[in-house]
Amino acid sequence: MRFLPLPPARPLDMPFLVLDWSLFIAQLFLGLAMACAAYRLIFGPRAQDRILGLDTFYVNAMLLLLTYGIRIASATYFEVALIIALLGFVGTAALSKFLMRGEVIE
Amino acid sequence: MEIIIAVAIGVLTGSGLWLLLRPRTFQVIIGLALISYATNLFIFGMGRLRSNAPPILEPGGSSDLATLADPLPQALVLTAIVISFAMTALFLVVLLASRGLTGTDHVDGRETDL
Amino acid sequence: MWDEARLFLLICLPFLGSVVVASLPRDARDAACLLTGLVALTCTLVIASFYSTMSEGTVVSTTIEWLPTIGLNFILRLDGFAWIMAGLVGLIGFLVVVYARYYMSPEDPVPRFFSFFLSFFGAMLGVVLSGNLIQMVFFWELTSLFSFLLIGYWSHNPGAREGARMALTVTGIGGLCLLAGVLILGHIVGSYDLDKVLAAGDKIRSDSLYRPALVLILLGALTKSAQFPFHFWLPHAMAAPTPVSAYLHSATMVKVGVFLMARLWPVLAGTEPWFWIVGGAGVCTLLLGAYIAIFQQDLKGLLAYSTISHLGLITLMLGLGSPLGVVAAVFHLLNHAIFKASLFMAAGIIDHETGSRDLRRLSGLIRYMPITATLAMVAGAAMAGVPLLNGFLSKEMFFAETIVEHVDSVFDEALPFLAVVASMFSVAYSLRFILGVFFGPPPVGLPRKPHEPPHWMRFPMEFLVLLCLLIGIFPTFTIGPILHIGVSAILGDRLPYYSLAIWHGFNYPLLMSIIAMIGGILVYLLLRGYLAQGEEGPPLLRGLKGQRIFERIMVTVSWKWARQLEALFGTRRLQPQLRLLVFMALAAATLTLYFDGFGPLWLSFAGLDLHGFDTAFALMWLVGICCAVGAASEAKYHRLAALAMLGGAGLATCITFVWLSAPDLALTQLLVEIVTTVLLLLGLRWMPKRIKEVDALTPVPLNVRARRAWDLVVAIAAGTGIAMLSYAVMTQPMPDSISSFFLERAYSEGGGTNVVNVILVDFRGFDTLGEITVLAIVALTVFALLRRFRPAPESMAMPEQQQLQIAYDDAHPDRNVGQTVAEYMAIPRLIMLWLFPVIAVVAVYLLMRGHDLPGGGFAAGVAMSISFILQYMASDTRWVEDRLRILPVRWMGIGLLAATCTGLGAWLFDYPFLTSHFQYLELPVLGKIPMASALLFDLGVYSLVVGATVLMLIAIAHQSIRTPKLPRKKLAASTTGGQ
Amino acid sequence: MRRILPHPLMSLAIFVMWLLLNQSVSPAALTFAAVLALGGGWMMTTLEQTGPRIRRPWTIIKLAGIIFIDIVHSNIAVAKIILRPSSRRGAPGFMAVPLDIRNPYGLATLAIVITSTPGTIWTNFSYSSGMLLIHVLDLQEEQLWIDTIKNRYERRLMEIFE
Amino acid sequence: MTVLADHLIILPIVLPLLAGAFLLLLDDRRRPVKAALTILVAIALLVIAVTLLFRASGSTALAETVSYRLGDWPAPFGIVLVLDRLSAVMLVLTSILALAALVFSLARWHRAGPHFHTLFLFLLVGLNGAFLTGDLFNLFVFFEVLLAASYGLVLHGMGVVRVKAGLHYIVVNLAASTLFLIGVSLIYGVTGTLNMADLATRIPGLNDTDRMFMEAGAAILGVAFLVKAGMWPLSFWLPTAYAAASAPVAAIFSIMTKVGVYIILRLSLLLFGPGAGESAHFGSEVLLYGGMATIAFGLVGVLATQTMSRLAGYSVLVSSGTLLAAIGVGNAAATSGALFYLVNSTLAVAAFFLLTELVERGRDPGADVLAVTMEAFGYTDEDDITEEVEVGERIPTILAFLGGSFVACALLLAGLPPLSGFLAKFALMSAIMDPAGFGTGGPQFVVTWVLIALLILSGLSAMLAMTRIGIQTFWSPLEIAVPGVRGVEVVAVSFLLLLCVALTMAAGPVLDFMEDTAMSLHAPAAYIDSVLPNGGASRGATP
Amino acid sequence: MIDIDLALKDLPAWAAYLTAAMVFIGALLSLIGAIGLVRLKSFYERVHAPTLGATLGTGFILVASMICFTVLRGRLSVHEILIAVFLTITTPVAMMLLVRAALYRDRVENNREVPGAGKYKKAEAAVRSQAGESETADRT
Ligand code: NA
Ligand code: NA
Repeated sequence: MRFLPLPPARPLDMPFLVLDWSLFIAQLFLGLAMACAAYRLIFGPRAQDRILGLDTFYVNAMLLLLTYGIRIASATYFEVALIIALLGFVGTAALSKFLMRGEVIE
Repeated sequence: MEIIIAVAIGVLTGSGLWLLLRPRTFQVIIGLALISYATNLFIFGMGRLRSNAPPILEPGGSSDLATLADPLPQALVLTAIVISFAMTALFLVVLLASRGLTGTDHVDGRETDL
Repeated sequence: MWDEARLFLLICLPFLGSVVVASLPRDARDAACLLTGLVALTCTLVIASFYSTMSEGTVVSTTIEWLPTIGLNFILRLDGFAWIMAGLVGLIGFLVVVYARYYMSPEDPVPRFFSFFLSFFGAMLGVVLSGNLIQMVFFWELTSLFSFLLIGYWSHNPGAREGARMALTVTGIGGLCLLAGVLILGHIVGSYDLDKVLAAGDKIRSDSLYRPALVLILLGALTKSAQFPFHFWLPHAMAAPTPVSAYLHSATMVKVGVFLMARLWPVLAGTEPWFWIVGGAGVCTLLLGAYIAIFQQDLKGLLAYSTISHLGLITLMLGLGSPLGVVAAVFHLLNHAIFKASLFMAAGIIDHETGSRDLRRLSGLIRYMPITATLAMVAGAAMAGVPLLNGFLSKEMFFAETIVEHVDSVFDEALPFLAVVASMFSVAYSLRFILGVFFGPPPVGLPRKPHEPPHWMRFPMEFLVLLCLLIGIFPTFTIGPILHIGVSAILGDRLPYYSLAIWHGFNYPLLMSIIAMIGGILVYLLLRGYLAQGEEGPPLLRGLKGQRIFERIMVTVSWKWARQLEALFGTRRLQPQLRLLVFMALAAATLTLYFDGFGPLWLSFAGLDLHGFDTAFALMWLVGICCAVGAASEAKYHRLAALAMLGGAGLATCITFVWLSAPDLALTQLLVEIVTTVLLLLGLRWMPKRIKEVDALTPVPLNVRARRAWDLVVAIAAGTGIAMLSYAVMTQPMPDSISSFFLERAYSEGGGTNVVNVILVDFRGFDTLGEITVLAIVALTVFALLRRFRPAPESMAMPEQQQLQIAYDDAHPDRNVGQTVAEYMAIPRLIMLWLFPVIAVVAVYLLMRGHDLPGGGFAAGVAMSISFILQYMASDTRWVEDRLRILPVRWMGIGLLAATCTGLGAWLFDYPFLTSHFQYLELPVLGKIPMASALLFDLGVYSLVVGATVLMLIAIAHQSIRTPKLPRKKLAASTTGGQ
Repeated sequence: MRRILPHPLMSLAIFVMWLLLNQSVSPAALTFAAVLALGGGWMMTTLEQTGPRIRRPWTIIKLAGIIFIDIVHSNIAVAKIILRPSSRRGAPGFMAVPLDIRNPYGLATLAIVITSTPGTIWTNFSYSSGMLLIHVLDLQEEQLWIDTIKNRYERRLMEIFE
Repeated sequence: MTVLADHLIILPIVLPLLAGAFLLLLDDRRRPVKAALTILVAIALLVIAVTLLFRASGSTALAETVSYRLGDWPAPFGIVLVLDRLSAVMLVLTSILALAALVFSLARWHRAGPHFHTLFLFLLVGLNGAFLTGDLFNLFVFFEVLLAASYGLVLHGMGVVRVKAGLHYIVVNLAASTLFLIGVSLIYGVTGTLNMADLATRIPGLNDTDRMFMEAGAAILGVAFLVKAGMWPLSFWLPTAYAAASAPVAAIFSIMTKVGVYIILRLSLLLFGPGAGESAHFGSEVLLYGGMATIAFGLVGVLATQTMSRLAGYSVLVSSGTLLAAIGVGNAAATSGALFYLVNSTLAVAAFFLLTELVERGRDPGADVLAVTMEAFGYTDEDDITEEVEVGERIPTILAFLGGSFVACALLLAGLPPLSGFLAKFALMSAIMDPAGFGTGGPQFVVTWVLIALLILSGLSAMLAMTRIGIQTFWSPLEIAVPGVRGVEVVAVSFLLLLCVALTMAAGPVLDFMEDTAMSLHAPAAYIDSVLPNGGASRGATP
Repeated sequence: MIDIDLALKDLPAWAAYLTAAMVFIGALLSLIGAIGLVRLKSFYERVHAPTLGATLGTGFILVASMICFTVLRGRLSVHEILIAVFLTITTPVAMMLLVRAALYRDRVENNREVPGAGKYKKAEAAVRSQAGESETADRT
């Protein structure tokens, strides 16, 4: 993990520091949110809970990517987040339909 | 960061291998998928880890391995992802055919082991 | 030159003849015989034409380079010894052909017989004329092969099959031992050239490898010559047509073994191991064969054991290690061939004309076939060693040799007495043969009325018996020079004084002959009563059937043990194989690291650096890891859960790729993840129900638990191992990589800023071409498999949910059948339909920008295929296919062609395959548009990926509409297609 | 016009989407967006889908505002319930809402709205009976919910789509 | 025309790829057209391969290595194809087998499932690519191409047996492919290159740490190759899968294990030759002992087998073991013997697989078991031997052809005279015994003799098993059903067997050629020079 | 503390504070939603919780992103709207499908908490008898 080298003496820049802390905490929150989602994903108890967990996991992952994009001031995350937003539901929908109909494509 | 990825690779491999050695075809296919994640991460790691340095050139930007992530392992992983996807599909269909013809989802086509 | 040509003729003619004869029609009996006879006669004459050369003691040889680099040249080498052997092979071969003409039934496929015969004939000549030991082994094995075919000629007869197989097995094994021995010999000498080997006797005998070489070579020789304890195959080979027996067991096949021992006598003999092995085997065979021969009821069986015995005699002579022994051996070799061939022919005539070979049924035949009887009697007498016949002379020589001391031992002391006993037996069985068959009361109940055979059938016998007499009476004029040529070729300057006179005065050998003669008659008289009882097999040894023992050993070793070993060291089950594979990989890596000292691996952990440790990232992977472990634990009973958790782990991987600067990977991983989930779900429908409560009722056996524990240990070990390995490498400094080239050239020469994509479509486009080919292949395979997919019976029915919902709709008068699903899908369906072009546009977006930014043909293709699949999910298969004609195979073909042809386009400009080209196109309003051939390539990739993915998914989906669904007809008014 | 632009709404959406995706309004992007927009409409035609007819753009904007406010309110309400379960006044439960709207696009929009609002979720709608089944996290008074849905959303949606 | 000559080296890959892709555009009902086109391509490939062989074996032994830079990128950055004697031989062998198998399949197999021709052509793409490529990851890709096609082909025709065997085959090879990826990436991670020749120039200069990881990568890679090569104990899937495959598929599969052997041979000599510094001769002992274990297991399996097709499968193992052991011996003479053996055994096994199908077509399924039980209980009915009965029944020409071919295969597989099997085995044994290879004293001495004993025993086991089955099949009156055999099938089998005969006749020149090949493999400098004309240009990225 | 890109230093203070606040609120809402996923008792309650993250949570973070990049790059960055639109359209689809499926399952399993529990009993009996019929038909 090698970031751009930091300048030796870093002037105390309040907005920057706040942003830094805020992003740190936001990512921590999102990480915890993913953990919560994973709790349902792993422990269920029922299939619908797991699927719900997975869906939440996807959304939170997307948010994590968005915050990460801000953090690195780059838009390389964008396509992935876009695809999660557009197609992330496909898995959930398929799993749900499987529960309802026993078959994804009839 | 390396330690996180290393542990991830290790756990994915371990879980995948455990499943690979199970008798049910579905366990095997999930195992293969987990192993393929691990493998992809492993290949990726062989180009070393680097944040915020995607190998996408910018006008006037650097085009140096010292500042950009190694693109080659990424290309290799991309190929590996495609191939492992194809193989998952193939294996799925073979296991379905096997289950259909033998009546069991045991990897040996008969109930020999739990 | 002329000599060489004649040598070639000798080798080539039989094989050519064999091919020609084989191509004759099956009923061309006379033509086949004539041709074979001509070949045999020509060869015999050619051999005879070497007489003068041979008598000068010259060695004629010629070499054709075959495999000179490994010392295998085709060398034909004719010296005196080879010459007399070749003469024997040729002459008796010719006579047997004449005999066989009358013997073989017109209903047999005679050309096949003669074809095999000629091949065998050629192989025999090959052995005899070989000037290279490997070449000799080559022909040696050929004799085994063709004798196998000859013995098994009447293959519908189980005895013939078994006899042939046994002969091949025993002599074949021997041949392979011989090969090993010869290899050692060649290794010692540095050449397989017979001349060089013969010249290196001292070197060989003093080499540490002498003993193994000797044992192996002797194994070859003794098995071939049916020496104890390998004698048992020969009597079973009597199932062959009699001409075959007459040829194989008098002059050729079995003589090859003793030929070899004589051939290598100068280099191998004269040592104690030689004496004990060869002498021991010889004397045992001599006695045992003779003893058993007395008690045979089958005429050919008697002759077979007699053959064994006489070969034992020859072997014994060679084993004694004295030059005179060699002379006696060669002399007896010739004599035995002559009288034994005629005796076999006699047996064949009797069999042919009476329909029986059983000594218990045959009797008094002299009345019906006096000439044959006379001939047989003379030959029999020669076999018994009666004076004035050839057998007598060599037997005298044998006796003389036994009384000379060789190695100071009890064995040597006992040798004269053993020789006399064996001779007595020989006299006894000869008497039994003659008296039993030709004298006594007329036979009763024979299948045919006996009479003399046709004259020409008898002719070979007459000729041979004449030889017996001529040699017996005028040895010095007839056989003398020939024998001299033969033995001097073996012994060279070690040739001893010997005399071929009939009368040497009263001496020990004569005394021994007389005792043997009288003793033999007494033995016969004593045993006559016993033999008349007609019991099969000799007393004492009756229970001991070599064949049975052999079969039991063969079956045990080559079948039972082999199966047990196969089961022990192999498996047909998958899990053990995978365990082994994992274990081997783990061991390979661990051992390599271990031998290299492990050091750096520890070092990299010593400096464990948590700088840049990212809590959120770690948290995310904690979740990912839990998902992986969860998937592992739930995959058996909660497949859907495992699938969802697999998705979780996949998502973690995907985010990692974004986090660590690989947006392309993340994109692809994510899309593939989605498709894989749908794919596995499609498959899940056909999997059996697995219910924990039902499955896990029985207590888990201890061995299963142990295996699980072991698997767990292996999995954890492998996981830990690869984690450590990857950590260690990732913390190493990056080596000087070829990647810098790609970064430097991607834009300037590849025309793209997304280096990963430029690598994929340009620098390493060839990989991508292969990769999409894999995808195409897999899609085709999936399609092919599913075309003939047959679901398990319990999966055949419609899923339970659908049955229930249909039944529910059916049971309520206010509801239409299918209403539940229609209501369920109505709104999602509408949204999914609207997403169709949206996703397609995103796919185009990914495709277009791939070269410069994350995206590319593959990601675009998968996205596009998801848009198709979504339609299938939203509506049903029939509805979609009524409206959308997707021809996935077409997409695939076009994609692959496009990608390949883009690569081929470079040829037009004389560049190598896949050389890319790009330039900016100036368009009026639109401005500069980058046009890269790489985009065309990527378009091919895209097309293929769409086709392949859609083909796979749809092929699986189609199974649902293929299987008969009972209530499907009720769904005629189904409203999935709209409200 | 219908033949070239069978689904003007879809085409418009695609046109905008392409520009947004590329973050560009260059001539090349516009041209390509137009091509894709036509293609997108054509793709919808293959699926034999009749597009919605939309009226009263002002109502749309008003509705959007209402929805936004509702979502914000609901977010706060649900967050409260999660953080302090004791603050909940009602009990979770299913309830049926009789609907008059039948336009599929209207229904779809309603479904998205209801589901996107925290605290309510669209479960099932029966065309034959016109009954909508929803699940409500904090169900106090069913009629209040029915009124909200019918008056705030359904009425406006019917104006827009029917 | 000159253009084509320059690009000839890529045609073995591109031609079947194009043809296979084109066939996808044709409807499955136009199978005759597809078949004709495929056969034409196979013939063209044979012609091309032979041309390439001649080019590779030019007058000077070492100077004729040709490299082809894909995309015009210089090695080691782009992918290169490298044609040398060894790869040319493998190409020729592949196209021979392909032609025979395809012709054979015309009788009926090509109708047994959809897209047979495309899959077959793609298999050729994979095989030819694997033989030609000079890049480690590209090798992986071609391995996957050939494996994927082989998965499809092994399942071609379906049925329980095929699917069960195919499942095992696929899982094992998927696991092996994973190892392949791990190995390749590990090697890249410490050496920074994927080009084989470049790797060879970099290995001697590696520091201890990197060397350690590189060797670990090579070891993992080796396990993957050994799975494909069929080394015991990684080979249990092989006999089952090969026996289950349809005849033409099994015939072309006989070169699949050879791909593993080929790459082990190539890489062990290129990367771990004497010039590799501390890594010299890495893994050669594993190959030697593993090869020996494989021979032992193969010969046991040959004896224990109940069916001809399984016997053929185990013969594949024996030949793999022999080759691996010969590579492990590590001298040029052994290598040249091994190459001769490789050609011979591949052709023989392929012919045998084709023949098996023809023979088993006319048999009842239990007959093989009977072959052994009859042997176990023996016969005592010698009284039956009477003249009246002993009249040979009419053996139809077909049976004569099958019998003759069977004998030829038996001789080839057992290494008995007069066919090339004997010469191959002898060449190998004489090379192994050569003091230059093994030395004379110490444990090596024992190893030499154990290896020779194994080679001889393997021949013996083949002889015993083939006799057992042959007698039961061709001589037993129980087996009177004469199978219907098509002309194309006869042509295919005869073609392969006649090539073996030709190999026997021309053994001298062939062995000379193999010796030159072995010499050039043992002195890889020419190979490296051909790929990297500037001598490892990768040091500085700017050429 | 984490490493963030130094380019963010160029952000004016207002934008930095705004971004920080929005990111924080968005993440907090998502976390609350996720906590609800864990804490709430039944599935039908839980299913509401993640909507927080999918609506306002996402909204805040997207706006933060828009502000940040628009200010940083000096040109309008609005493509984040697409994410919002897509998410708004697709998430409900998944939820609707999931809740209805869960409802069906609970009804079949006769779970008293849901309306219409046990209404599939008759259908189940019908399916069973049909299966029995077809089995007997197979046997004869
Ligand atoms: Na008698
Ligand atoms: Na909601």
